[in-house]
Amino acid sequence: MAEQIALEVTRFSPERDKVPSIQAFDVPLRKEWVVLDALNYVKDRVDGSLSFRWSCRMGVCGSCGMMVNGEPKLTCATFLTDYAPGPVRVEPLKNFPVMRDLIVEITDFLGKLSKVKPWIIRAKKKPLSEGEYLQTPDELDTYRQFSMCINCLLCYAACPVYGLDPLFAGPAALALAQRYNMDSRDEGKSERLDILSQHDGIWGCTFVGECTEVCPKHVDPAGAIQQYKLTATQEWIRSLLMPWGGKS
Amino acid sequence: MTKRSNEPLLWLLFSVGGVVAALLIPVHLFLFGIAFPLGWLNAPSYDALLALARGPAGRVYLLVFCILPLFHWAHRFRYTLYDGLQIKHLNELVNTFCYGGAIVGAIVATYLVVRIP
Amino acid sequence: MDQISINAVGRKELTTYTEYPPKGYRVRISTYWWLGRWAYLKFILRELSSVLVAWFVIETLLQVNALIAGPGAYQDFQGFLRNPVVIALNIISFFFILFHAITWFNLAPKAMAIRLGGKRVPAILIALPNYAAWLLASVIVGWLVLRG
Amino acid sequence: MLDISSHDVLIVGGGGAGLRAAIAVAETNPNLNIAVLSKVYPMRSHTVSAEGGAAGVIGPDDTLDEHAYDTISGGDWLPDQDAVEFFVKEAPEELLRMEHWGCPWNREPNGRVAVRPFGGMKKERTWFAADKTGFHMLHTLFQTSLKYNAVTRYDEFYATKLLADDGQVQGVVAIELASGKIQAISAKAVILTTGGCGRVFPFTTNAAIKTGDGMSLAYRAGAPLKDMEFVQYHPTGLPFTGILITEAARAEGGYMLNKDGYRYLQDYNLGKPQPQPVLRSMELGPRDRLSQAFVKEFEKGRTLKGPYGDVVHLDLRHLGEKKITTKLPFVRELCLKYENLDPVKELIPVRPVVHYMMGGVHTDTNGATPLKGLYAAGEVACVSINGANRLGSNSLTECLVFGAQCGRAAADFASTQRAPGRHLLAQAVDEETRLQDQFLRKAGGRERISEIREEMQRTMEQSAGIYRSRDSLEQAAGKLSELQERFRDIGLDDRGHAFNTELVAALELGSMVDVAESIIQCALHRTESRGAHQRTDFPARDDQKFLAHSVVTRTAEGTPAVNYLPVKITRWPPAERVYGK
Ligand SMILES: Cc1cc2nc3c(=O)[nH]c(=O)nc-3n(C[C@H](O)[C@H](O)[C@H](O)COP(=O)(O)OP(=O)(O)OC[C@H]3O[C@@H](n4cnc5c(N)ncnc54)[C@H](O)[C@@H]3O)c2cc1C
Ligand code: SF4
Ligand code: F3S
Ligand code: FES
Repeated sequence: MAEQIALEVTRFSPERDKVPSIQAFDVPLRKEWVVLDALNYVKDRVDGSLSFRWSCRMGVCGSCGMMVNGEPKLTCATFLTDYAPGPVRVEPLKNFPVMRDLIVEITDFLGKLSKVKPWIIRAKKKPLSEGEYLQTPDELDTYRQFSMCINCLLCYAACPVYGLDPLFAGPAALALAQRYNMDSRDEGKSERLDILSQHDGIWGCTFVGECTEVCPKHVDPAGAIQQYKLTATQEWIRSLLMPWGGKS
Repeated sequence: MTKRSNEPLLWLLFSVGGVVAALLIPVHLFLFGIAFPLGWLNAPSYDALLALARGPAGRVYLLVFCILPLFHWAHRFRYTLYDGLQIKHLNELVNTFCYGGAIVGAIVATYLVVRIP
Repeated sequence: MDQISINAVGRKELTTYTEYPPKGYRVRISTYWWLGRWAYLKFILRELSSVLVAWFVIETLLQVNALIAGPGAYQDFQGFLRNPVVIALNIISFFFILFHAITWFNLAPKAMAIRLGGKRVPAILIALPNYAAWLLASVIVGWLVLRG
Repeated sequence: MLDISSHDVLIVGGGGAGLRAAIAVAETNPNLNIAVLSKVYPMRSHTVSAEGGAAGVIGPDDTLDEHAYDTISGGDWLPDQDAVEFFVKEAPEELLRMEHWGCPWNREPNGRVAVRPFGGMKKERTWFAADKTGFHMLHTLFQTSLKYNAVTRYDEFYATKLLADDGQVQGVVAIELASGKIQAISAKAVILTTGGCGRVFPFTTNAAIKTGDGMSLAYRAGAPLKDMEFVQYHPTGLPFTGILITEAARAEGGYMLNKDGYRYLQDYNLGKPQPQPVLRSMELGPRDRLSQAFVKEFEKGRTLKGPYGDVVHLDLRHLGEKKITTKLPFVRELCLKYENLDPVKELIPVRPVVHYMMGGVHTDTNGATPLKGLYAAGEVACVSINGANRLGSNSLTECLVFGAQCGRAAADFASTQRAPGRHLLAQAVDEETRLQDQFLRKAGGRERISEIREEMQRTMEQSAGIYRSRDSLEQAAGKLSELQERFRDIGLDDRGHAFNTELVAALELGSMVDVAESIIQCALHRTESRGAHQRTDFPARDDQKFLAHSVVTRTAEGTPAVNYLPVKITRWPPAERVYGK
């Protein structure tokens, strides 16, 4: 028999349970296995009722985020051997309501995402016949990092402010807002600012910084939000100095 | 402006206060709070200190040194109370305490600085 | 974990669905959440440094007050500062404020995405001038105070 | 109680094709009420994994005709040439539209969009966003779609059946995964954009959700599937995980080496090795040829043994760290993460893995299927522009071009139709009963999902892989009907409603077995070799008999029946495929 490792997973069924519980399984410990492989092993061979989300298995679809030994992780990019000799505890992402086993409810995030208007806003659209908006590699570089977000929500699981106040827009949504703000093709900065400079927007963030630490795609939402605060403050000063409509 | 709230002002004061606190408090605290009382270094005389404080530059310096870090404290402490104690629902109370405290501190500081002979 | 056995599931139960949005289970955040992770604890300590900032401002204001009241009062105040409790408090404050200063200077580059020649200026190049300014400010203050 | 909700246009699938279609419907007729239904949140769709890029003519020295010719010859003259002409004409405009919506395409220093070379393409015409093109396209589309209020989303809903009335498709039955509730969703027009079915095979670059659901939905509703025997193997997947090392790695100048460090492709009629990449030559030959060369090398004993089967090497070392980190950062990230090696210094072990389905639901150039009210676009559909072998970077563009086109067509169609009645509810009730009887309420059930799935995958790999023969295919056909039988005896551990992912897995397995059968049947009937379909017993191309699309329909007994449709030729008469010249 190959080496084994104990996998402890959260079980919860809204139809049956009042509170989640932990169930342990022994799974083979293979060098090339990620935590997701172990979960699939359980689902395929031991207990088909274990529920979790996954799809791409290459760290890009963003669906397999869970807490692994208390840290928010993409389970398809987290190797089992890093936790040997075990046990490895896999729990649903923190700060979200648990819907079933390892699955959490994330519609809250989707609502917030729409609210920050993550699309190009322009006063006047360029007709297709006039070709592309020119954008130099440097201009692309200013926002590219923030465009790498896969919406895996690990940052929400790491942000205590979101845990304490679910109204807070949260790291990824704010980083994506900033992604469009910094895009040279966009003219919607001030429209977004009106939404995001409310209390639940950028000002809710107290710069805990853990969002950036756990982000698997190096998006740096903490940086994005602080930069956003700086911009918002500059805009505010501008509107003080030019009260008759210095909105840019 | 009403719609955009006064958060930018508070954040600005917080940030500038944070910079002042980071740049200046360590040396002050080390000298006046530790080194002089422990006798590691010779404390300046009363007259020398008064001479430093009474000039216009000294007065402005003292105002900046005291007022901005108080607003830095107010902002940070407000959020620490919100999050650490989970009392965001008491936000009016917390805000009054924190920013009110900073304003009172600022008034006291101004009063004192003006009164330096 | 016990599974619902196949035969135990009646037809009736099967047609009652969970409502939508289904009631997820929300874990309440503990009051001591900031003890749960080293990074959170560091964060809270960083935030609490502000209390010691406020304390030192008050101490300074008291000193100014003593200065106004005259040499006698000033001497009394020096005595107060020599109180071991006050010294201990100041030493603790000193470390907290150092912590504040270091985190502040290190994090500043994050909020400032300065670009030069099309490239983002590396964080270290923004942090370094901060440290230089810190050193300079400390030297000037030290020189002014110790001169006399 | 069962519910019915109705819309004007219902799009099943929230990937590149589905989201593009949704926006097209909204822009064609802003009064229409649109629904997008997807079994995963749209931004999780498999389009997110596409790396290399999307093809569209942009360079001054490039022409639409050249793109058409590359596509047609790449597809071994099986593509319909009218469709290809339409495709290449629309491609640049669609890609430009993505630019206007904010897609972060890589740029030239002067600010214009940059393009890179790609396998089988004679000119540089592949638009790219680093090596995360699909990711950026999908998120751009998704985020842009958020601004249309006319779009209602059904996220995490699994479609189990098409609702049809008198041969006209009028909606779907779907399970709301969160609650397990079964719903009828009716619409005047339905667009299928459910993607491909790589998971029918054991080693694939495809995500777990690519199980051919849409093909099976259409097939079961009576729509024909087309060219199902053409399954693309990508020559460079990582062993074990099947993770794709994008073709862009070769386009930037990577070498394919056998165990002796020899650039073996020169032995397979793909040109002579040059230090720099040469378009349509060697490593930049088409995928079918490269994957076949691997098998030949294996037979000659010139591949390397690895713990997960034989491999060859992809060599990027000579490109240097700078080029690798700027042009191929994701490749480096994946290698470091999953193979624990750094392509800057080490060779990457690769093997061919199943990647793409050229076949799919039969449609015309408007994306319309023979069933009234049913449209299809993206990988689930077969228009066909890909013929016997798709060229890399054509498929993302295909999702845009035909997603948009079929969105417009469906919008126009829906505008002329009346809302379907509530009588469809009866069909939904039947479907609910079926799901209950077959899975949730059934006593017993001895078969495990994973066992049947693994047997099916093994069968497909062995008999319908890169090379096929009558014997292997007939064996597979027998095995698959046995598996269909055993599938009926499946037992679930999970009888709950909330997020029953096991039920989903069972339904997906049902789709996959359907698709597998149609692949085997089409492969069995095509007694020639063309593109990705290579018969060891019929090694030559046979234009006399098989310059035709296979069309497979489901008979009344539930078995597949194969027929043929002629290929549409406009300006490029069939010729030999020549590479490396
Ligand atoms: C690793 C990889 C790299 C690739 N790289 C490139 C490349 O560089 N260039 C290129 O041109 N092409 C590339 N391709 C191919 C291309 O990515 C795909 O063909 C294309 O993205 C398919 O898009 P789609 O919209 O048709 O389907 P998908 O993006 O797969 O979306 C399918 C949608 O249908 C939904 N769905 C499926 N079944 C159901 C159901 N039963 N009920 C409800 N919803 C359902 C899913 O939830 C999903 O939203 C690549 C493919 C892979 C695997
Ligand atoms: S910012 Fe990072 S951690 Fe947060 S959702 Fe995006 S990718 Fe995930
Ligand atoms: S962790 Fe939270 S508080 Fe701000 S810096 Fe990140 S969003
Ligand atoms: S499965 Fe897609 S990110 Fe992990």
